[in-house]
Parts: sequence; structure tokens; C-alpha cells
Amino acid sequence: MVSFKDFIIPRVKKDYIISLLEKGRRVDGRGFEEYRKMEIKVGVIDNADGSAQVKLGDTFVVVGIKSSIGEPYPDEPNKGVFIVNAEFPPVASPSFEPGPPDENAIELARVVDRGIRESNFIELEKLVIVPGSKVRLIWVDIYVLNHDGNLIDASSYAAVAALLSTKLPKVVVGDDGRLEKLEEREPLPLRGVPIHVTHAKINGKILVDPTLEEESIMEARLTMAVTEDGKICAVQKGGIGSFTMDEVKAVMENTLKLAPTIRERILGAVKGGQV
Amino acid sequence: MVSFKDFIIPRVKKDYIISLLEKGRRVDGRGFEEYRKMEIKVGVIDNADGSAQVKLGDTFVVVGIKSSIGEPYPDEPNKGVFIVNAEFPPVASPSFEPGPPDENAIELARVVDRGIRESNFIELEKLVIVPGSKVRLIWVDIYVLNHDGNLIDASSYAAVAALLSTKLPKVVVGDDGRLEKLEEREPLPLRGVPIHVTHAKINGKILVDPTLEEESIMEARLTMAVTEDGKICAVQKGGIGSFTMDEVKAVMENTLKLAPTIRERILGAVKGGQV
Amino acid sequence: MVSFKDFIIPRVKKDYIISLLEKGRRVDGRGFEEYRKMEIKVGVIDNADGSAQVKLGDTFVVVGIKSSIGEPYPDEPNKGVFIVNAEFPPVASPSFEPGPPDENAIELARVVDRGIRESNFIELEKLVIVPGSKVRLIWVDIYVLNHDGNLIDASSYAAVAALLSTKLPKVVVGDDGRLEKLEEREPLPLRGVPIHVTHAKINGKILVDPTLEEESIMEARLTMAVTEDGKICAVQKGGIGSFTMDEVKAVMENTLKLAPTIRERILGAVKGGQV
Amino acid sequence: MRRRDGRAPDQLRPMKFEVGILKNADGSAYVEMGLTKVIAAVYGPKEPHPRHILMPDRAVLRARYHMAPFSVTEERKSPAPSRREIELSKVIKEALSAAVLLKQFPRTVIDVYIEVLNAYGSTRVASINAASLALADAGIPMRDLVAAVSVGKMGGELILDVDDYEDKYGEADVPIAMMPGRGEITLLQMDGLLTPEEFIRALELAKKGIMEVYELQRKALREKYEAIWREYGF
Amino acid sequence: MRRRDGRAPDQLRPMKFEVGILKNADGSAYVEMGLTKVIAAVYGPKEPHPRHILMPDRAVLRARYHMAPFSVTEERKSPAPSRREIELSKVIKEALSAAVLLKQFPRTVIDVYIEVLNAYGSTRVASINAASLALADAGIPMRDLVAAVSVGKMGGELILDVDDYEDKYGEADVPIAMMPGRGEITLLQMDGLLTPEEFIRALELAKKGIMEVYELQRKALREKYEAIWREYGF
Amino acid sequence: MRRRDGRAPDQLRPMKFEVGILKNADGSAYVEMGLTKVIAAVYGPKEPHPRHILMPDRAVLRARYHMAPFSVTEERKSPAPSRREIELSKVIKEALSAAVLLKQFPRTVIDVYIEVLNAYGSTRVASINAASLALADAGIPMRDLVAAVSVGKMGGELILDVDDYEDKYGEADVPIAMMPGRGEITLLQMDGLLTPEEFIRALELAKKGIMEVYELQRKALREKYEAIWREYGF
Repeated sequence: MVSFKDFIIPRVKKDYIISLLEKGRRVDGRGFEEYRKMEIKVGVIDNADGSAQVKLGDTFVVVGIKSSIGEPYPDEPNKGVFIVNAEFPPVASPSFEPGPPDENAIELARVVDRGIRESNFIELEKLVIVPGSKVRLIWVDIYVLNHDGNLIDASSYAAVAALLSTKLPKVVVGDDGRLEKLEEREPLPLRGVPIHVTHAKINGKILVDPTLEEESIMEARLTMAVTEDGKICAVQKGGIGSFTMDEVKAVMENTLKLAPTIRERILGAVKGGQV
Repeated sequence: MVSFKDFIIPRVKKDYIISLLEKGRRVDGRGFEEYRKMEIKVGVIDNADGSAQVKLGDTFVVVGIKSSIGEPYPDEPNKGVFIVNAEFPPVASPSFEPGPPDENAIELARVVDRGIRESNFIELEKLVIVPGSKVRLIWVDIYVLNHDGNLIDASSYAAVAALLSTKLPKVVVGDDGRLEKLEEREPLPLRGVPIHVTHAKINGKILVDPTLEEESIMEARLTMAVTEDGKICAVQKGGIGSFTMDEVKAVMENTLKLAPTIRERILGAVKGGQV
Repeated sequence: MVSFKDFIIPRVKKDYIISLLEKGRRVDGRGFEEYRKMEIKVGVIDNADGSAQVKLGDTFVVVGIKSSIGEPYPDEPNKGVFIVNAEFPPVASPSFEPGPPDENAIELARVVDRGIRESNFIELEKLVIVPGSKVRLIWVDIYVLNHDGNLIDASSYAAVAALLSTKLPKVVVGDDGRLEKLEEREPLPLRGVPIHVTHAKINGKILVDPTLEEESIMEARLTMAVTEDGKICAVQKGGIGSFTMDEVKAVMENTLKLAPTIRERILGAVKGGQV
Repeated sequence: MRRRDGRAPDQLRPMKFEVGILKNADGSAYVEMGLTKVIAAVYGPKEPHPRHILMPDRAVLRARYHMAPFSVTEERKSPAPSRREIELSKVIKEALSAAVLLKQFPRTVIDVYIEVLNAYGSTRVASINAASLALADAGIPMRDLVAAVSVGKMGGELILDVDDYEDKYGEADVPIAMMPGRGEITLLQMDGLLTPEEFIRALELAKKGIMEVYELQRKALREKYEAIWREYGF
Repeated sequence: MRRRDGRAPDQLRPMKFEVGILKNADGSAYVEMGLTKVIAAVYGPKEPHPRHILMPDRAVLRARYHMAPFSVTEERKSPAPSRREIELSKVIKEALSAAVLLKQFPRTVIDVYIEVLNAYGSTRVASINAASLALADAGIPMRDLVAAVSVGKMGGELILDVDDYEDKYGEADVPIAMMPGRGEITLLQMDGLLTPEEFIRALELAKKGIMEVYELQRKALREKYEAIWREYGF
Repeated sequence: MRRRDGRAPDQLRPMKFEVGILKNADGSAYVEMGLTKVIAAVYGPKEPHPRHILMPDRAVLRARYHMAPFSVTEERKSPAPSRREIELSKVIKEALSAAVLLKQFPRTVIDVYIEVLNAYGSTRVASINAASLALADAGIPMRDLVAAVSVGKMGGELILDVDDYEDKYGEADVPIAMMPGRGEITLLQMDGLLTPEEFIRALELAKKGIMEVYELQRKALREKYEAIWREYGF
């Protein structure tokens, strides 16, 4: 996702990676369907209503959840609102510059949003305070602290873990119609955890969880998000190359195979973090 | 209107144009007071409340009208609001760049606005729904698709034709004070069609409807808008040259002579488009 | 405050200034604790509710005050609001460029704001019209017309003088709850005039009211604002150099010494301007 | 099942493809898919500006998908690009880049500008269809045209060429672009819910639609060139 | 007819012209036309930045008309340039460019910055009057000064030098700038309604006012230079 | 007096300093002062971009202080930099520049990026503490580390290391940064009301706190390098 001007890999390195792939191996020793070491931690941001950090190899992402009260969308008056935003602060990579989100940050946010939204992970209809006029707004802010590839998966897992750890202040409507925020907190109503899985295609080989180095030489990538009951809920192809029909099918099958384990990992980490 | 860096005409071509002008001729064979071939078509944008496209030679402009309901200006509580905006999307010229309107697009929008506003073409006082608080907003969006000179006239004719073809959804105020949009539509209330006419001055010669090539070598241009009853309602000089008093008078007289025919052309096209 | 690229002082000039300072003298003949000639005039902007211009040597600043009616900050429902903004319009210096305030203009506005706010100069609690919902907004716009150093002090004196000269239109709440602006005007409620004093450090020497030339070679500057009863209410160090503890103490003592005279000058000018 | 506008599930809307309609552009095309109307223009290959984006070994293809303020069924859209428009610009750029022989024009840029004039569903695939024709019209060498359709799901059934109503009330939307002659997918997105089996069937239905679009694209190009040939008396 | 402020229809407001009042600028001027107060500064000719705007055969003159937030009779104006300010910057730039001998300074830029300090009608013509003096003060060679006034119509009668009240409640407004010595019109705008005959009479009334402004401009320049000469003991 | 969180007036909050936590940066550090959590990264010295900011005789140090949207106790903060963030970026840049040997890297830029992850008082001084460690971690030569604390006043008493509650309800706030080994103050700000005597005492209390921070910074650097040495088997 880094721009080429900033991250050009030496030709010899590229050739080496490819020759290894031809032998069925990756530079860091992983198998084609193996994720890097993953570390998930919730509750890392005290001022947020929910938060999580995910380290996926050297990729490091923090997600913070902030809620507020606002108006529903006019066409969905009886649903809460959630907004996913991704920032690429310049701490994370020499190719990130201060400023508003670029096309990469926007794509990241929208792909994470799509998987969460289409799977109906957040029970938005339970976030209504006064039907038609006052609902909860849930801000999901993805903050990339170090970029070493596969930001979509790392961000998505952090977002899901942060949402799972979220406790919202209870809100009651007083006799005079005014809203009152209580000290008491309640969990965000959720159902069925969606999982994004991203594969890259390099020299015709398909491999999961690409590093930044791998991304810089890949032809294309394909992200699929699947629901807890095994449906596809979001797909995004990226990169200037292409996939054949068969490759798409293979990615889909691998995604369906990998998702349950990752879901367990996230749920375990959230439970662990809450002890 | 194109910036010089992008549209520099070869010196030899410039000399040729000027030497022709000295003989009373233009490169494309037109007379000094002759417009290019004009094609006007209304109803081209299905989702708009009114629309028109104008082809003036190779200049190609689309105007779409969108209405909504909003608040009046505080100093005119009993009038509807209309806003003219011009976009120069980069499809139209190698010199247009994506981004907010530049000084040329803003000038274009404001000159078209001025002729329409000062002639009282739109009966704004009939666009009030709830006096002082709810009025119709009429958005006139000028969209330039190909730029070959004289954008002001082409845009103004397209705007006028689009407004003439506009049908607004009827709005009624319910018992509970809520506004309801009906399926039924009614024409926009209009009176007396204003006509802009633009002349360029090249090497001291005055000629109407300049092409982009002519604009690139002109000293200055002068646009005058006139009402149906022969009054001047807007004037705009452009370009870094000057006009003498006599030249201004000559432009005025030519404008008064040309405007009625153009008005007929527009009205005819609108009638044709409505069949 | 000017950027180095635009205002680089020749080395020989720099050496000359420093060698003079070593002998206890400044290029323009002033003593280390002497301000330049100051001229203060109020009532210079007819459309403003209050205004003043200050010339401090060749530094020339205008401040205009505009009031309006708006909502209080949610955490201070029973206080009026005041906002300080500084513009560096490009008339004032070859190093100023059109555009939104840069870090220097923002720092200037915030340092002037801090001295005024922390000294409680404006009696904000008297600017409430309807408690909790309607209060006066006081806009203090600093406009630099010529930059020859020490913008903070010049701007602060102009802001204070403009506020002292401000007359607000009386506002009454009608029977129907609507607000009505009267022709009658009343002074802005104020107490105790804060005074900013800025010292620069050049080659280890501390001197007050630096010119642009002096600022361009200074190590650092230190601004302190003091209240009428001799308290410190704002401090700001600027520049990429440093101060020792003793230097800070010296600056504080000089500031306390200089402030009363400047306060008298401002009050005198305001009284003079009101005759 | 018949659809709201009377189409069969696997039926495209009436389509119109015109090539070379803008005089200033190096290549251009106008496409209608039902009421969805888009125009695309290509400028380049040309010197990049700003220059730091140039690539030593290939051209950079940039794309901008933009909606005219009056193009939407809802109230007027602000002309400032939305996050949606920025994302679509990116995936369209990638879908087209796969087909263009970028290595033939090192150190240059190819700009693809797309304006949606009337939006009534499947604007991104209509944009790709138009842009692909505009690239061909500009004489830029390509491996193949890129043709695109979207497949949706409504009332439990898969449907081809999703319109605005079906997009709003349907259960899923899968926009796909391919180089049809090579069987390569260059754009693939999806939202909604599909079983794995449905997803595979959606790809196959898309392929059928893409082949039809491809035929229309080639016809439009032929007509443009035959018109030119006639003009020159061939 | 007497006007609200007691002026005759063809009478200018009291005017004040001062040259060279800003130390940093290469040229500057302050102009009052009644309560309308503007300041103009000129920087240049200088190296353009960014460089791509330079012209190989002449200087580029840029102008920026800007209103101070406190300058307006209404509530505080945002300092961000409005569409009106952008249009006026353009027509002022063009009105001044006609007079400056731009070919004498190829590959440079001349920046004219105008700040409206108090706006009480006819700010654009006051801006041109100030900017023209500032250009002269900067020593930039010109064909002639540019002098400007506006003519309005109120109660059926043409009036010279429109103030804020007359602008708001009048029937027409015609701002005009000329090089008076050459009889050339370099700015001409109009809004409102005028018959062709009235429009021609408005131009003639403007010309009369412009000659008076021109005299005041020349006087202000003379005074500035006489002051300098005295200083140097001539 | 005991403070709300039980601290003595001259007592710092529990602190945590970690060096070298971000892989891509040339240097980085993470600092906790109580619940205030900041991360800093350094990139450079490197070629400046845009190039016109370069200085022929020294490096330009740029700093950006930025708060994550979720970092605040109030509602979500917009990620666009506020006026406060811009001012703090400036004073932090100046506080650090005083310590870095900029003349050793002419014509380059050193970028210091600071992200506040959780804001609970004294974020600017925590930022300086982190940035100073990140600069050291990047191997950039410095005269001394820069260490910082804030001193406040609450209930009439001076207090060290102001937290969010004390910032909101206290009577004054004095953030100070020093090069402790050289006794030089590189950041000094203040708001609130203090008598001259209190102000001097505040400086002295700050100095005490800064020496403690300085020890923790040096310890964190030592640990980082000892870890590296161990890794390499020294």
C-alpha cells in the first residue's frame, strides 16, 4: 500500500523472493497459508469507550472507539450510526505524510467498514435512544503505528476486538426529554464476528498475509470477509494485476478455512483482556 | 479562458488569423457578427429537475437543475434562493485540472448568475413555501464537457434552457406543519429570457462568439446581457486589454441586434424538447 | 517571525549588530530596555464595534472588534465568548503569503488571547443575554499591515486599545423571546489591563522590543504578560535557542518594570481617541 | 421472476456506446447502461505534472471517477470528491492499469477522467466500460478491452446489471471487470451477503454479461473507425 | 436631487490618497473614498514562485483583493476568500495589467495585494485607484495610471461614486476603470437594469469622475516625490 | 496536602519510557506519564521535500504534535490539526531544535512526529520527553537530552506534573523543558495567574522534576542499548 516512490525493493531482492516462492517458500519462512505472529491486546486507550492494538509481525495498529449521541441518517431513522475512519500518521512509515486520508487510507477504512456493516456485526437497531431523532454514533478510528504490510487484516482484527471490548455509558431520557449520561456502562450489542482475510498474488502464486516487501512486488491482492456462519460479506481486489476465476475460488476456499481460527484468537484475546 | 501555459498558439497561426481578420474574414469562415452552429437539447439528465445541453461549435456544456427546500437569505425572507455554480471538469480541456472552481470558473458562474438575477428571470418571490422560513433552493450547475471558446454564452444559453425545462415537485404544508413532496410537478415560474452575448477584440477588430483559438490571442472580451425588453442587465469585461468608449457602444448595439434571434432559438429548442 | 528563506540578513550586518550589542548599543540607538516610538490610535475602522491601530517603529498593526450573538461553550454556559484571530496579509512582508494563518500567526493570536483571557480582562460573565443559550461573541481580529518585528507586543496593545474603545449595540429580549438589537451602544465590560512585554536574546544579551532585523539573528525570545496588580498571566518562549534560569528572572523583572508605563500610554491614547 | 423494469434475471439494460465524442480529449467515450450515463476522457501519454510521480520503467495511469452535482437521484451532490468517489477512482485505476501496456510509455502519465452525468445504478462498471473505450480511442495499446458488469441478488435470485432500485433494496452487489479475451478479472468487489456457492454463480453470471458488453464495445469501436475510414474515402 | 449624504448626483465623496505608507512593500498606497478605506501594496518584479507561472516574454501581474474580517457593515466576514473576492481579484488584475508595461520584465511576477479595511461602497474601484498608485510608487513603468469610479442609478437618476446605501437600494451599479490619458477602458462591469441610453450616459458620467480621481492620484504622487526631494535637499 | 490521586505536591506520576518500539522509524520512543501516553518517531536526517525549505548551513528540524481522535477525555476529536496542535508543534520544534546539533547535517531535514494516544494532562511535556528519546534512538547528535515537566497551582499550592483534572480545575499551568545537564530552558509557557515569587518557585520545582525525568530517560536509553548489546553477544 506504500507508494512506489518510497518503497522500491532492489531488483536482486525481488528475484530472490520470487525464486524462493517458486520453491514453495517465503523469505520469513512462513507457509503460503500461514499468518505472521499475531498479538492482540484490548483496553489500551483509557479515554476511549473501547480499544485494541494488533501486532501482526511488524505491522502495528491501534483502534479506538468513541461514542456520542447524534441524529440518525434520514433514510434509516431507527438505526444507530457507525463510521470507520483510518489515519496513516507519519510515525508509521517513511511514505506516510501528514494530511487528510489518501486513497489508500480511505480504501482501508471502507473495506473494514464493509465487512463489519454487511455482516450486521453491530446491532445498529439497538443503538436508538429516541426513535427517529437521537441515536448513538460509534466512531471506529483505525490508527496505523507501523506499516509492514497487510493493513486491512490487522486493522480489521483490531477494529473487531475494540468493538468487542467496548462499554458504552448508559443513556436515559429524563422526564423533561433531556438525555442524561450515566456512569454505568453497558457492552455494545454485537452478533457474529466477521473476519477479513487478505491474499496476495506474486508471480502467479497466492499467499496469505503479505508483508510490505511482498506487497511491493505483488501483482494484486484479494480480500474477502466472511461471517460467522460462513457467508461472504465483503470482497475487495486491489493492485494493478488480475486474478483468474480459479484463483478467486481458491482464495475463497482458503479464506473460509482460515477465518474460524482467527475468530477464536480474537475472542480469546478479548476475553483475556477483560479479566 | 484557458491558461497560457497550456494553450499557446504558434506565432505563425496567430499571424495568419490576424491577417485574415484584416481582410474581414475569420479562420472558420464566419462573419464578425456570426455565431457558430448551435445545437440545444433539453431533458438530457433524468435525475435533474431540469437540464439542457448546448453545443456551440465544439464547445459543449451541460446544465442540470436540482431543487431542494431550505431557508431564505435573512435579508430576503420572502424570496426563493438560486445559486449558479460552474465546474470545469478535466474531461473538457488539457488545461482543466481536478479541484475546486478556479477564478475562471467562478467568473463564469457569476456572470451567468448576474444576467439571470438582474433580469428577474426567475420569479423568486413565487418560490416561498413558508414565508420567512422555508423556500425553494434552485441549484444551477454548469458542467463544461468540451472547451472551444465562449463558455459564457454557451453556459448561459444552457442555463436558460434548463431553467425553462424545469419541473419542480409540488410541495404542500401538512396540518402538522411538515412539508410533503408530491409526485406532481409544476414548471418553475419564469418571465422574460435574458441573453448574454460575448464579443472579443483581436488586433482592434470586434467579433462575436470567439473560439478558443481566438480567445488565446484576443486583447479583451466584453459580455453584455440584455433583457427581453431591450435593457442591459449585466456587463463583464475580461482579458488584460482595453476597449474604447466607441467600441463599447458598438458591442452594445450588436448585442441588442443579436439577442432576439438567439432567444427565439432557445425557446424553440425548449418547446421542441418538451414535445 | 519571518521565515529564514525570505529574510536572511547579510553576515556583515549581523556581525555589526552583535559588535554594537557588545558595547551596549543597538543599531537604531535605543537602550536595551527601550521601546521604539509608539503611536496608538483608536476608532480607525468605522464598521467595527471597536478598533485601534498601533505603530511600533515600522511595525504597523490594526485590530478590529466585531460582536455578534451566538451560543456559549457547553462547559461555560454563563459566559460570553471571545476569539482572537491573527492574519498576516501579504501586504505586510515579502515573507507573508496569502492563505490561512500559519504557525506564526496562530502562535501570535494564541499568545495575545492567553494574556487577555488569563488576566480576566473581559468580564465574560456580563456578556450573557439568555443564560445557557444566547451570549455575545467578541471577535478580535489582528491585522498586520507592516512587519518590522515584535508583532506580539504591537498586536497585544492594539487588541487591548480596540477592546477599550469598543461599544456594543444594546440587545434586549422581546416579549416573544426574540432578540432585538438597539441603536444605543454600551461599552464592553472590562477590568485591569494586561500588558505583554517581549524580550529577545542575541548573543547572550537580553533586549526588549526587537526589530525584524534583531529577530532574524536572535537565539530566542521570551514574552511575559502581566496584570494590573503585578501578577504573571501568560508566558511564551519562542525561537530555537534557550534561556537560563537567571535570564528568565531578569526578563520577568524588566517586564514588571516596563508594563505600568505602557499601560498608561494605551489608556491615554484610548481616552484621547474618545474625545 | 421478472424484474421491476421487466427484465429477465440475466438480462442487461438497453445499452449505448459512443466513441470519440469530445474534441479536446485524446480519446473519449459516452456510455449508457439504462439510465446510467457516463462520459470518459483520456489525456496522454504525456509529461507528468507534478514530475515526482513518474516511473522510470512505465507509464502511470491515473483515474478520477466523479459524479456531476445533478447526477444523483437524491438532492444535489457537493462537487467535492466523497470518500466513495476516491475509493472508486482507485479500484477503477487498478482495473484499467491491468490492461494497458504501461511499459511502452516510461516516464509518462495517462489520465483517465470519468464524469457520471446520470447515476442509476452500476456507475462504476459503466465508468470502466467507457474508460476502456476512451483508452482505445486514444490509441493506447492494451492487452484487451476491459468490460464490466455488476451482479446482484434480489428476492433470493441472482440478477445481472443492477439498477438503482435493485442496488438500494437488493441483498448483494458484485461489480466485476474482466479482460474478456484473456479471462482475467481486474476489478472485483462485493457487499451484501452471499453463500460461497452463490458467489461462484455470481461470477459466472457476470462473465456472461461481460461477454455481451464486450461485443457492444467492439461494435462501437468498429463503427467509429468505419466512420473515419468512410470520411477518408477507404 | 440631493443624495442621502447631501451630495449632488455627479459629485464624488471626499477622497484621500496617500502614497508609500508601508515600509516593507516595494510600493504602497492608502485610499479613502468616503468611508471606504483600502490599502494596496506591490511586491516585484521578482522571481515567480511557483516558477511554472512565468512567461518567457513578459511579467505576470497577479492581484489579490481581500476584505479584512472587520471591514464589513454586516457581521464579521470569514477571512477565507469568497467567490466574490476571487472574481474581483481577477477583474482588478486585468484592469491593471492593461496599463503596466509587462514586456519590460519577462520571466518575473508583480504581486499586487489589496486589503479593504472599511467597506462602504465602491471598494473595487477604490482598490484599483490604490493599486495603481502603489504600482507607480514601486517605480513600475506604466502606459498611464488607472483611475476608477462607479456610477449607479437611484430614484431614476444616474449618480456618481456609489456608496454602500446606494449600492444596496439603487437600481444599477457600473464600476469602470480607465487609463484617462488614453481614453481606454480597462475594467467594465454592470449589474442592475439600464436602458441602452442610460448605459451610454453612465459611461460619460464615469469618465467625468475618473478625470477628477486622476487629478487626485497625480497630486498624491507629486506630493510623495516632492517630500522625498525636500528630504534630499533638492 | 495530598492530591486527588494521592500524590505529594512535588511527586511525579508513575512513568514508563520505552525506546525503539517502531520498526520503520529511524528512532522512536513510547512514554507514559500516568495515563498520558504518547509515541514519537524520528525520520531523518534526509533530503527535504519540498526542497525549498532546506538551509545551506544546517538541518531543519520539523515537529508535528498530533492527537489521535480517540485520545481525548471529551468526545472524539477531529483528526484535522487544531490551532492548539499547530502552536504546540511549533514550541516543541523549538524546544528540541535547541538541543540537536543541526549544523552537522546541512541541507537536510529531521522530522519528529508525535502522536498522543491517550491525553490525561501534560501531553506537550510528555511529547518532548518521548521525542528527545526518539532523536537519541535515531543516533542524532545532541548537546543533551531535553526533559520536560509541567508545574501547576491548585488550592494555592504549587504542584508537579499536572494531570488532566488539575489542568482543568487548577489556577495555573507552567510547562517547562530543559537540557538538564546544561541548565538551559528550551520551552517555557504559562497560563493562569502567579505572583512573581510563585513563578520563580515554579521554575525551581520544575527543575527538580526535570532531573527525575532525565534519569528515567537515560535509564531507558541504557536499557535499549544493553538489550542490543546482549543480542549481539557483547
